[in-house]
Amino acid sequence: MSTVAGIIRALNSGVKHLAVKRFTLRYPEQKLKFVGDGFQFDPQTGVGIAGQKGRHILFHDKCTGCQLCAIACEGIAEAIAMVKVNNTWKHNKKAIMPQIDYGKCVFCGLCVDACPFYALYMTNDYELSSFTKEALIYTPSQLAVKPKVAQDVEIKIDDRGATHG
Amino acid sequence: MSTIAPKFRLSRFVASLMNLILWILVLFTLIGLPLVFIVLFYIELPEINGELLTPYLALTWIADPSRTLPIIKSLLQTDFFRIAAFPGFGFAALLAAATIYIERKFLAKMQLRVGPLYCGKVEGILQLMSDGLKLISKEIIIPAKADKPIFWAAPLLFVGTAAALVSLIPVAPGWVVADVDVGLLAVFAVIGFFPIITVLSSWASNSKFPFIGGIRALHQMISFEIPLILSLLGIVILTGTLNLTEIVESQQHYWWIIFMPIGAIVFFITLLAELERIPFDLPEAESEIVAGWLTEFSGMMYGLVQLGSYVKLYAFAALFTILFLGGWSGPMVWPPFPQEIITEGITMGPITMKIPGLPLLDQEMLNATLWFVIKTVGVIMVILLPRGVFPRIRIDLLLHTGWYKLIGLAFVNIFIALALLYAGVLGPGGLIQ
Amino acid sequence: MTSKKKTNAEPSETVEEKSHPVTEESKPEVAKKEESTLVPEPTFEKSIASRIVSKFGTKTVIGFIKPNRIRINTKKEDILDVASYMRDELNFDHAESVSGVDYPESKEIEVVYHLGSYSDPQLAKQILTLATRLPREDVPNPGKDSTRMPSLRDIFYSVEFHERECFEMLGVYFDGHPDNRRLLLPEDWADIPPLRKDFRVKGR
Amino acid sequence: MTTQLPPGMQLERVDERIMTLNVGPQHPGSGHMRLIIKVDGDYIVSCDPDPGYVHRGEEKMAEYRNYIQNIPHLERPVIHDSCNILYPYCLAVEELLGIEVPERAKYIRVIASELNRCVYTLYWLSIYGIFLGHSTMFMWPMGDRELLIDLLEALSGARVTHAYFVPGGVRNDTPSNFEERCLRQVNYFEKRLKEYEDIFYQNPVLKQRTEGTGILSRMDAIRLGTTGSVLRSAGVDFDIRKKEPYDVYENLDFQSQVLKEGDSYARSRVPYLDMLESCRIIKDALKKMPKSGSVRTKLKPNPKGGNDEAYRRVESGRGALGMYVVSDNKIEPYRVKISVGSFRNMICMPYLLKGEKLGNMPAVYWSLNYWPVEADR
Repeated sequence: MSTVAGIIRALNSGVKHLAVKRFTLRYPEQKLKFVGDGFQFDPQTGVGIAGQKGRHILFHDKCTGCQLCAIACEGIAEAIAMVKVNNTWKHNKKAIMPQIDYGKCVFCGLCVDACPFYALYMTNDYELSSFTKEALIYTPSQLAVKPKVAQDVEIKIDDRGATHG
Repeated sequence: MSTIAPKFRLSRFVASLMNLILWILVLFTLIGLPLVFIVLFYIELPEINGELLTPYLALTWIADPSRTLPIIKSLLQTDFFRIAAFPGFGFAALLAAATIYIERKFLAKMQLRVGPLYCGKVEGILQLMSDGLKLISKEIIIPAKADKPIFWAAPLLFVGTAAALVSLIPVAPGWVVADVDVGLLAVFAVIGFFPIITVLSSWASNSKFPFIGGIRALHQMISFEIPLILSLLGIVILTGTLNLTEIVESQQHYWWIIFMPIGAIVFFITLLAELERIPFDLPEAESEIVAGWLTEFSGMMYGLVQLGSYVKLYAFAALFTILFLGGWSGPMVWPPFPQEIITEGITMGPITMKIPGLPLLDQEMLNATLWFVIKTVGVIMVILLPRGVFPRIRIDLLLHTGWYKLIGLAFVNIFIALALLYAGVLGPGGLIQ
Repeated sequence: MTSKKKTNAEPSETVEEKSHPVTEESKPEVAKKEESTLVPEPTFEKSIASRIVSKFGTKTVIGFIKPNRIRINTKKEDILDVASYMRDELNFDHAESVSGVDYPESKEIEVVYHLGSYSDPQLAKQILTLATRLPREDVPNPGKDSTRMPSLRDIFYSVEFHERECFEMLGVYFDGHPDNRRLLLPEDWADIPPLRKDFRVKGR
Repeated sequence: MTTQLPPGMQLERVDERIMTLNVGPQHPGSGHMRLIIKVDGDYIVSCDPDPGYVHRGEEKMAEYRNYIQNIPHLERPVIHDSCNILYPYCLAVEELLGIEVPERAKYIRVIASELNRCVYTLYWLSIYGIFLGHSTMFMWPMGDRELLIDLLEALSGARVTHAYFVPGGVRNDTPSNFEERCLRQVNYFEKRLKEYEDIFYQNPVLKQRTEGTGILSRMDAIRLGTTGSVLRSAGVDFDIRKKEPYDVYENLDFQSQVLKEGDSYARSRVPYLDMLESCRIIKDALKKMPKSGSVRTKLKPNPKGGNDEAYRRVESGRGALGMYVVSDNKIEPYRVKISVGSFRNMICMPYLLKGEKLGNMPAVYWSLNYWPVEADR
C-alpha cells in the first residue's frame, strides 16, 4: 500500500506544481541586474567593493604604466600585455598601458587588486563574444569606454513561487 | 528596363511559354484524366432527390448551387473520407499533433520552465510545424551494412499499424472506419504487430544500441500484452459482445470504470508500457542505450516514427475512453440547429437565401464527438502526467510488475466481473440494464 | 606603503626570479627543525608521540607536535610495523592521503601518509603524519630503480589508489602493492615522472 | 610470435562468457572517466575505474604560482564548489604565514561556503535525477540553484568561479542589502527543498531503483577511508565541521546528518539533508555575524611561507577536502597536495559494483558523490 500512497503523493506534487510560476530568465529580453556597476578595489584599505566581474575599464588619467597588473596576471592567465599608447600623459612617461586579451582572461579580478592607482576596475558588461580571436584583444582605448548595459531584471519571490520580474 | 530584364529576347519568352503549355498538357493527360475517371467511375456516387448522380451529372453542381450540400453530405458518407479525414487518420493525426505540443508545454510547466516559446510568436505555437519541416529537410542516413528494404519499411509499417489501430475506433454513432463485429479482438491483433516492427527495425539497423533497445522493447511489450488482454476480459464478459460500438452503447447509464476500477488501472499501466512512456521507457533509455531502437533513424524516418507513436497514444487513449468511460455517451450539450434558417433561409437585407439540405451534420453526432474528444483529451493528459513525475524503472522490476502484479490484478478484476454476472446484477438479463 | 598583491618595489627583480624558480639554496632538512619554544607543546598530542617513541625508540623521530597535528619520521625498513602499531594500538584506522615530495638537493623523495581516525572520538581532530625518506635517482626508471618502499596497502586499504598515483607521479615503487599500474597519466606517457622538480613545465 | 606492445598497453584474452564494457569517458552514464566493467550476462563481475581523462597537473602548476596567484588556479578542479576547495588552502596558508582572520570575514566565509555546498549538491542531485531517467528531478534543482548562484554572484561578482577566498579573509565586503536578500532567498530555497521529498525521495519507483543497491557496511566504510556523504550514510558520524571545527563553526548550532543503511538511497539522501542543515547554518550565521569590521587582514607584498608545512581539511560537498602545503621560505609553495573526497571515494567503486546488476550501475556510481574533474586534479 505504501507504493500506491507514494505514487498518489508524487502525482499530486506534480499537479500542484502546475500552479507555480515559471522561473526561467528569458535571456535576450530580460537581463539580470547586478550589484553596483562592477568590481572595484580600494588599495588603501586593501579590500574590494562588491561588484560584477565583467569587462575591465581603464582610466587613462590614472594609469601610470607601472606593469603591476601585467605581473599579477602573469602567473594566472598572461592575459595582460603592456602596449604603447600614442598620447603621452604627465604621469605615464613610458606611455604604455595594459591591453587585455579576453581569449585568455579568467575574470578573477586580481589585476584590479594589484593596481595601486585606482586605474583598473571591472564593469557589468559580460557580452564579449566576437568572430575572431584577435577581436577579443581589447586595446587600452577600447577599455577606456564605459559600457552601456540594460540590466534591470531581479528575482521576485511571492507566494506563487519565484520568477524573474 | 535594362535593370529588370537585362537581355529580354522575344524568342526566349515564346520558347518558355510553349514549354509551359507542353508540361501542363503532359501532366494533365498522364495524371489528371486517369484520376478523374477513377473518381467518377469507381467511387459509387449517391442518389440525390430521386435520381442517381451519374458522372456526367456530377459536374453540373457548378450550375445549380442547390446541389452542392447533398453532394458534400454524400461524400461525407464515402469510405475514403472516413479513412482519410474524420474518424480515421486525419482526425488522429490532428489530435496527435496537438498532443505533442501540449506535452511539451505541460511538461515544461510542471518543471517550472517555459518550453517552446519563440516559434510562432505566441508561446511557440508553430514549434510543431518547424519540427516537422526540419525533419522533412534532414537527410535520411542509412547505416552501411543495414538491411535496406526492412530499414526503409519499418517507419512506414509503424505508422500504418498505428493508423490501423485508429481505424477500429468508433468516434460517434455510425462514424467508424471499420465497424467490425470482433472489434476488440482486431485491436489485440493490431497491437500484436508493434513489437514485431520494433524488432524488425532494430535488427535491420545492424548496430549495437538499437539491437539492445529492440530486445528490451520486445521483452516489455510481450510481457505487458497478457495483462492488457486479461484486463479487458471483464468488459467482454459483462457486455457479451466484442463490437466496440455495442460496448459503448452498453454504457449508456453507467460507465464500466465504476464497476471495474481495477481493470481500468491495470489497462492504464499496460497502456503506459505499450506506449513506452516514462516509467516504462526502457527501450529508449537515454542514459544507458542512447535512443534505443530509434538510434539509427534520422530525418523523416524519425519524424514518421514520432508521428506513429503519438497516433498510437491517441488510439490507446481513445480505446480507454471507449471501454471504460463510455465513449461518446454524455448529456446533450450541443445547441440544436436553428430551424428558421432551414425553413425561410438567411435574410440579409433585401436578399433571402435558401440552402436546401442544410443540417450538414446532425446534433447527436456533434454532441457525441464533443464528448468523445473531451474524454480522450482528459485521458491523454493523465497519460502525459507520469512523464514528469516518475524515474525510469529497471528491466527486472519492469518484468516483475508485468508478470506478477498486473496479471494478478487482472484476474481479480475478472472475478469481480464474474461475481457481478452470476449475481444477476449486470450482464445480459441483469437487474441494471 | 600600500599593500599590493603580487608586487614589490622592483618589478624586474621578480620577473627575473620567476624564470628559474628552483634556486640553488638548499632546503634544510625538515626532520631536524625543532618545535618553536614560545607555544607550550599541546599535552594530548605529546602523550601520543611519546607512546610511539617509547615503543620504537630510535627508529622513529618526532617531526613536530602542533595542536591536532603530529609528525613522525621513520626509515622505510620499519614503516610497516610502525603503521600497523598505529592502526592497532593507537587506532588511527584510515589514511586520508599519501603525498610524495621531491627533494632533489638532498637526493631524497619523501612519502608522507596522513592518518586519521573515525572510530576513536578523542582522535577525531588529530592527523598523524607518517613520513619516510627514499633515495632518489637522477635518471628515474620507475619500478626498477632503488626508490622502493613496502606498500601500506594491506594495513590501510584506502591507500591503494593514492600509492598508484604516487608511483606514476614520482616513480616510487611500492613493493607488495596488488596492481602497480598507472592511474591518471595516459598509457603512452614516456617522460620522467612529472611531479619531480627536474621535470620542467614548458614556458616557465 | 609476441608482438612488441607500446608501454602501458596490455593484451587481454577475450573470454566468451565475460563481456568487457567500456562505460567510457564519453558515455551518458558516467562523467569524464572510464569504468572498465566485465559483465557476465546482466551481472557485473569486476569494475576497474580508469580516471585521468581530465588530469591537468594542478599540483605541478601550483608550484609555479605564488600564494595569491594560486587562488584562481586552485579552484579549477571543482569550479562550482570553489569556496570549499579554496577554504582549506587559505586555512593552510594562514597557518604557514601566521595571519589572524578578522571575525566578520570568518562569518562571510562560512556563509559563502555553505551556499556553495548547496550549489554543488543541487548540481549533483540533478545529474543523479537524469541518470535515473527522472527529468523533473533534473530541472527543479537546476532552477533552484539559480537562487543561490544569484547570492554568490552578489557576494563575489562571478557566477561560478568566485575566487572569493584569500589567505587573510575574503576579497570584498558584502554588498549593501545582502543580509535581507540572502535571508529571503534562502527561506524560499528551503521551502523549495521540502518539495523534493514527495516527488523524488518518497517516490516508490525511485526507491525500488536505489534501495538495497551498492550496500557499504560501516566497517568497510571506515576501512576503505571513504569520506563525506558516503561515510555518513554508512552510519559513521564524522563531519569535519563538527569534529574539527574551523573558523566559526563551533559557535553555530547544527547537527551532522548520519544514516545507517549505507545503500545508494541513503547516499543520495545524506547530501539532501546536508542542504537543509546548510540553510540552518546560513540563517544562524547571518544572525551572529558582526555588523561591521574589516573583512581581510592586509598581507605584506610577496609573502614567504617559512620552512614549514601545514595540512588543513574542510567538509566540502564531497567530503573531507585536505590541502597539504609545504613551503621552503620562497614566494611559491614548494609542494601543494590536494586530497579530495572524490579520489578517496573512488576506491568504493570496485568493491560496490562487484556482483551488482548492470541496471544499477548509474545509481550506484553517481551516488558515490564522485566528481571526475576533481578526482583527476
